[in-house]
Amino acid sequence: MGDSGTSQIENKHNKLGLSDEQVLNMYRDMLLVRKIDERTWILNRSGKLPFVLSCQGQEAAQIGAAYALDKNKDYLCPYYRDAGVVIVFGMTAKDLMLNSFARAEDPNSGGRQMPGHFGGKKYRILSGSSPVTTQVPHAVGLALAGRLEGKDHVTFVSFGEGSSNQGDFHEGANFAGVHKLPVIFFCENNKYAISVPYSKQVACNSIADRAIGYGFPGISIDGSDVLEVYKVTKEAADRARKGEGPTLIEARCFRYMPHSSDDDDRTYRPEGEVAEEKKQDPIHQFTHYLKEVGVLNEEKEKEILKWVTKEIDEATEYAENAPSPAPEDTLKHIYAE
Amino acid sequence: MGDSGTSQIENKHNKLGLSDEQVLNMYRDMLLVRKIDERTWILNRSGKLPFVLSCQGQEAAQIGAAYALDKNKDYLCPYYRDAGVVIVFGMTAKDLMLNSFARAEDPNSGGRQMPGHFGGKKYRILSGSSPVTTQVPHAVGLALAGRLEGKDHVTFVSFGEGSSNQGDFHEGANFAGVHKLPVIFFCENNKYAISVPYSKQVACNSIADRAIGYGFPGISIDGSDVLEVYKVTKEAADRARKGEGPTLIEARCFRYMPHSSDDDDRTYRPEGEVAEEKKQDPIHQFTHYLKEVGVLNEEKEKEILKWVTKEIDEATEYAENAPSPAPEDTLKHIYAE
Amino acid sequence: MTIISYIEAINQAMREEMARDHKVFVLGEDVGLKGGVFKATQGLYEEFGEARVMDTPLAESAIAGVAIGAAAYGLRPIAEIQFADFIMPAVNQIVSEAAKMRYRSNGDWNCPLVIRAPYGGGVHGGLYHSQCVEAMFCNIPGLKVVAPSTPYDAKGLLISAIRDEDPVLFFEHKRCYRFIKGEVPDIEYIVPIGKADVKRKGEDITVITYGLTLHFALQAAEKLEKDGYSAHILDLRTLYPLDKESIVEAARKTGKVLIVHEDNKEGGIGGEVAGIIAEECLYELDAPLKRLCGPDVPATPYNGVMERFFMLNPDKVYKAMAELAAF
Amino acid sequence: MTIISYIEAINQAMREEMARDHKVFVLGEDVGLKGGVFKATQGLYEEFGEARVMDTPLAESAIAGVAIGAAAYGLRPIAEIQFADFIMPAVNQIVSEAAKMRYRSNGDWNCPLVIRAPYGGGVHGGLYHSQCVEAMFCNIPGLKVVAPSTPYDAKGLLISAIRDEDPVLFFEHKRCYRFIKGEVPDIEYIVPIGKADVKRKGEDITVITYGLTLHFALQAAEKLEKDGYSAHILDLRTLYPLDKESIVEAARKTGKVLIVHEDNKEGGIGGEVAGIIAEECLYELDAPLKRLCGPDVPATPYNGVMERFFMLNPDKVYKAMAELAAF
Ligand SMILES: Cc1ncc(C[n+]2csc(CCOP(=O)(O)OP(=O)(O)O)c2C)c(N)n1
Ligand SMILES: Cc1ncc(C[n+]2csc(CCOP(=O)(O)OP(=O)(O)O)c2C)c(N)n1
Ligand SMILES: [Mg+2]
Ligand SMILES: [Mg+2]
Repeated sequence: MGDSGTSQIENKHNKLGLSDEQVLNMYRDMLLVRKIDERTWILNRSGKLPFVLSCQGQEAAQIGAAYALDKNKDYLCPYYRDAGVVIVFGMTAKDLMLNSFARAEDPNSGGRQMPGHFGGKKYRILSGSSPVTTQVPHAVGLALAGRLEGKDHVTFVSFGEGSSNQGDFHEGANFAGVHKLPVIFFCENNKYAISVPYSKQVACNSIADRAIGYGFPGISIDGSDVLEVYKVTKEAADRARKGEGPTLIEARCFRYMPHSSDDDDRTYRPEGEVAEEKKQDPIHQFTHYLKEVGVLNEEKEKEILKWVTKEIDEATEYAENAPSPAPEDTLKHIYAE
Repeated sequence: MGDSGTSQIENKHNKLGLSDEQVLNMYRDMLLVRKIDERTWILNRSGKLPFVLSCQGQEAAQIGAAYALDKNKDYLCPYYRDAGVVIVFGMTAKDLMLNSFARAEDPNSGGRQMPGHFGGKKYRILSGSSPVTTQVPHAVGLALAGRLEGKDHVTFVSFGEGSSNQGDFHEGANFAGVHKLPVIFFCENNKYAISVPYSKQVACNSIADRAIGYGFPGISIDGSDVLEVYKVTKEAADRARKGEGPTLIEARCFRYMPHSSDDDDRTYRPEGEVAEEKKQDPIHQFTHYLKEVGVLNEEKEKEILKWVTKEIDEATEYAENAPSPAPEDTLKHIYAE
Repeated sequence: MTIISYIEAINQAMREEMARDHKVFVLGEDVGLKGGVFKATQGLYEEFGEARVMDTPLAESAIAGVAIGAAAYGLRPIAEIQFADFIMPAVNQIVSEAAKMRYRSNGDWNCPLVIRAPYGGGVHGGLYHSQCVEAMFCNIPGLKVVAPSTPYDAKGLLISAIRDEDPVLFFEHKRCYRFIKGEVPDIEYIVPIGKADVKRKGEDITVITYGLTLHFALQAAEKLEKDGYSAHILDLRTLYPLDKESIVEAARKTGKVLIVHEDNKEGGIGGEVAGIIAEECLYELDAPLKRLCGPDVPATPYNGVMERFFMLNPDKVYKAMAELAAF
Repeated sequence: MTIISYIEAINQAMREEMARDHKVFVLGEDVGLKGGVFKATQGLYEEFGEARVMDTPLAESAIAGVAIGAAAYGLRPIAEIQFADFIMPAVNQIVSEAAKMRYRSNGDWNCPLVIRAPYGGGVHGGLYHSQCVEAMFCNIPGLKVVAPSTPYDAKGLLISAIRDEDPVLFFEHKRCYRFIKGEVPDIEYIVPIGKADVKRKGEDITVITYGLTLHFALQAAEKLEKDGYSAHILDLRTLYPLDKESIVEAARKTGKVLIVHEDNKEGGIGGEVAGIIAEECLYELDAPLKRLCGPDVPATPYNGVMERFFMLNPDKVYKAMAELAAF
């Protein structure tokens, strides 16, 4: 099944302006976040990590979108599953593990927030919170600030499909629409909000249907196709940078794991659903594509996996042994000091 | 210009199932709320009423919609300009004047709320507040309650176009869409939110464009054509009652007066705009139509005007002389007594 | 009497009231098939069906607002806010609408609505799954705010809240859910809203508290007993409007008052309790009034070391009690 | 020194700061062409242009949230909430986001944001254009809450708020806007956030207050002077975090304390002030602490008779002061 070196299918990435090296990096990043994710579940089940939030099934959407942005100037307002987005903007496996272990050195919050609550000024990732969708107006504000300051950055904000029902989505999207601000609204639709399925969250066919009400384009795409996500997000970024305003993208994804390590999805998910969805695993799909077009082979694959495993081993070892904050650090950073 | 008794134009109302008497009642109600409104401005300018909120330019939308409902079972969540809606559901000129004068007998709030904050259990008008759009989820709740109790009432909720930007609009509409609840979302788009024009409030062509994001129909109509409003609202009510779910209606209206008696619209409205819009005055249009189809003539018109004037004179006189609440009444009705 | 957990008590209250009155229904995020993220609504979906145990879209302002509409109609919704931290998007509906519906309509309309929300720290929830948000709502006439600390009170108060003609915010301490067990009558009973409760009688110092910290105070009192001091412990139970008489009576009882709560000190309920005492029985105090509360930081961090620093515990409470007793 | 009104002081502060620092900008409903419903932003649109004086869509959560994003970027937004009553939809953004941004990011990000909101009654605004909502925000570490009572303080504090590195809620009493005039220096000055101010020195009783009621207390003090008692009057100015030292010092000064505020009594700022005094200088009090506040009803009704019943006034304050002085 396509592990020959000769290309059976169309080379899509060159057409999109992506080099072989770039798509291999995308592949590496997808694998990295998948493997980090898997590791955190193991650490959780063995009692070492109290809490895990997972991105499995959404890697293509996250990595594809992040690669379409300019990581030297654009701003991110990610949500809690977006390990794949922040990795592209510079966070390392070590950073993510420090975050999971809530260590003093965690660059996101110094151990103050739960895993997955990303932030880092040096990466232009605005600190996020737990109440969903509050980041949407923030992204609009970052875009507005850029306009006022004569900058040409784009702001990328992501959220789940359930979260698109919060008032803040509506208010933020509308504000951006009225002022034609350079914001990409990126909905990772994994069809569940904890236990509540899509059909009980919304009645529209696609979250992208909401864009017309804000006067900008809305597009629904296959979020398991990393190149498709890259393409559409790149177009949105280009439009935004040219002053043509926001775009709403719905990336149709899967949620392979329970909502979090505290959740048991067997109580509400039809049996076999995940297994069925795994047939479209975004990483397998991309592996297949890369092999078909001759960019990846068994050897290269092993090499990347080896690198990924080493990264994660080292990150885990480092983070596990890194110190916690001092108790009194609890009292710091309430106001400017 | 059409004051002959012979019909020059198509009889629209009979086609809609409205009798001549019904349209005359509609006409009378439109005139009544217009004239009450005019009177309150005079009372304001002469120092007798501290505050006025106006419905001038929106009468056709309000009366047309309200006539399409079943006033013996449907529920209303109106907004502060909806004198025309509540009049149809049973409020009298006296009630409205008692409200304006903030008298103890005011059936809406016993003098506690500003004018235009309607409410009355016996009319099934849920008490409204000042923060805009909060009534939208309430309407959804009233509809849900009806479904749970096996009732077939429809809930009608109205709001301005600016107010459709509040999160509560989004959350309420989405909830109703998911559960296919019998709610009519009625946006009276008068193109201004105080001083802020439509173009700075929203970027969509019509507020009705928002409906698709909630999975139900959205329709934009000429809110100055009372029969058109009746027709479309009736269809929405029929659909709702049949279990086919909500409808969003945008009625394009005019705001002939400043936002309120505290506002001076000359600072932000282009000169001549109102004069231009008055050429499409909904009451003149309807008068014209009724005369053309031979339902109204000079004599009848005078008679109705006379009745309206008398109603308002009596209501004003009564309300002006009605007592205020006792000071200590301030302490009543915080909790069940 | 049967011994059950705090969360079972809450579950029972809902089940029994739903069985008694068809107007009672539950709505919230994940309350249906999943039975709630804490399992507070477990079994209700199966027993009463989807229509009365409703999974809502992820939108708290709608949850509150829809419940208000249904309550105004005459139903008795119990809305679950998944974590008290997430009540913030619903503040406008709660404060501007539910609380003022009766007043603004001159008594014509009312809102017999319960909003349940798990609050408090000590569960590795970090900044946004641990907050004590109750103080924010204890200045809003028209609302009632309840925060039980035992299974008995939780069940009895929740039944009262459901039957109440006005909106009740019902705060459930997450740490109490499975940690606290206690006796609950096998027959129907209620606990009245608005009444504090003496959970321990004593002569030397008075501790006024609620929620999880009540249990810390009770434990600390045992230890203090060995030092020769007896503590009188008042559980506020209802945080708004406060039971002024019981507070004054408890303060008078010993003349030495320690107020304890997990919430931040400044602006917490303790201020109002102190205000009542300072106005009503200042001359009967034998020591300055003391407050032991959470530090004035936004919430407890996720990291365990920091969480322990933030949270009160029986030791910290004991120290404050011993100090006051020795004054 | 020039004599200007309270609202002119606010307008001046914004104008001068916008001229000084291009990072300062204004956003809100009707703040542009119309110059605000109270005219607080009058002239700014003409002077600084549409981009920096931005009419927003009618959505308070977005106003706050967009301002947070812009502030995090490094700009200095001044967001106007048209009436303090309408801050409720923005509570989530203010409490969960602005207040916690610095803390949750371990000091990496911050929010130098000002939210201005006209509050208070006495202007025929009825239930939803009259509320005192400040207490709700005086339990939120990470926020600062300011409520000036004079043009001097209004201008100096607003400038401080704009330059502050953290989010500041700036509550302006509507009745003070045109009713209160006072001297303001012609040269640049600031008033520090976090410091209360003795507005009148006296020996017999201490009044602690803020906002409109400060003026009632000052008037009442004149009358009390004729009865032979002198009142010491402390203006809190900053409501959160409170200036504990000044409160304790003022309480000590006379040993008789009256706390006055327009907001409802239960859960108002007065409770916390009482708590501080009861903890810090209980033994120095010569009379029970007293509070004179708005009644515990949702807000002032629209009807004038009821509004007068609800609102404090110099007479009511005088009576309470005289009673305490005579104690
Ligand atoms: C305001 C708010 N309400 C509730 C929650 C609890 N909660 C956390 S995630 C979640 C579901 C989110 O679903 P979705 O937006 O689809 O994102 P997904 O987790 O599926 O990626 C809920 C209800 C929250 N974090 N914030
Ligand atoms: C939450 C909230 N914010 C602000 C206001 C102040 N306000 C009252 S009416 C209004 C404009 C409403 O415009 P629109 O929705 O278009 O209705 P219209 O008055 O034009 O009929 C504003 C800003 C309010 N009442 N509530
Ligand atoms: Mg989802
Ligand atoms: Mg309008």
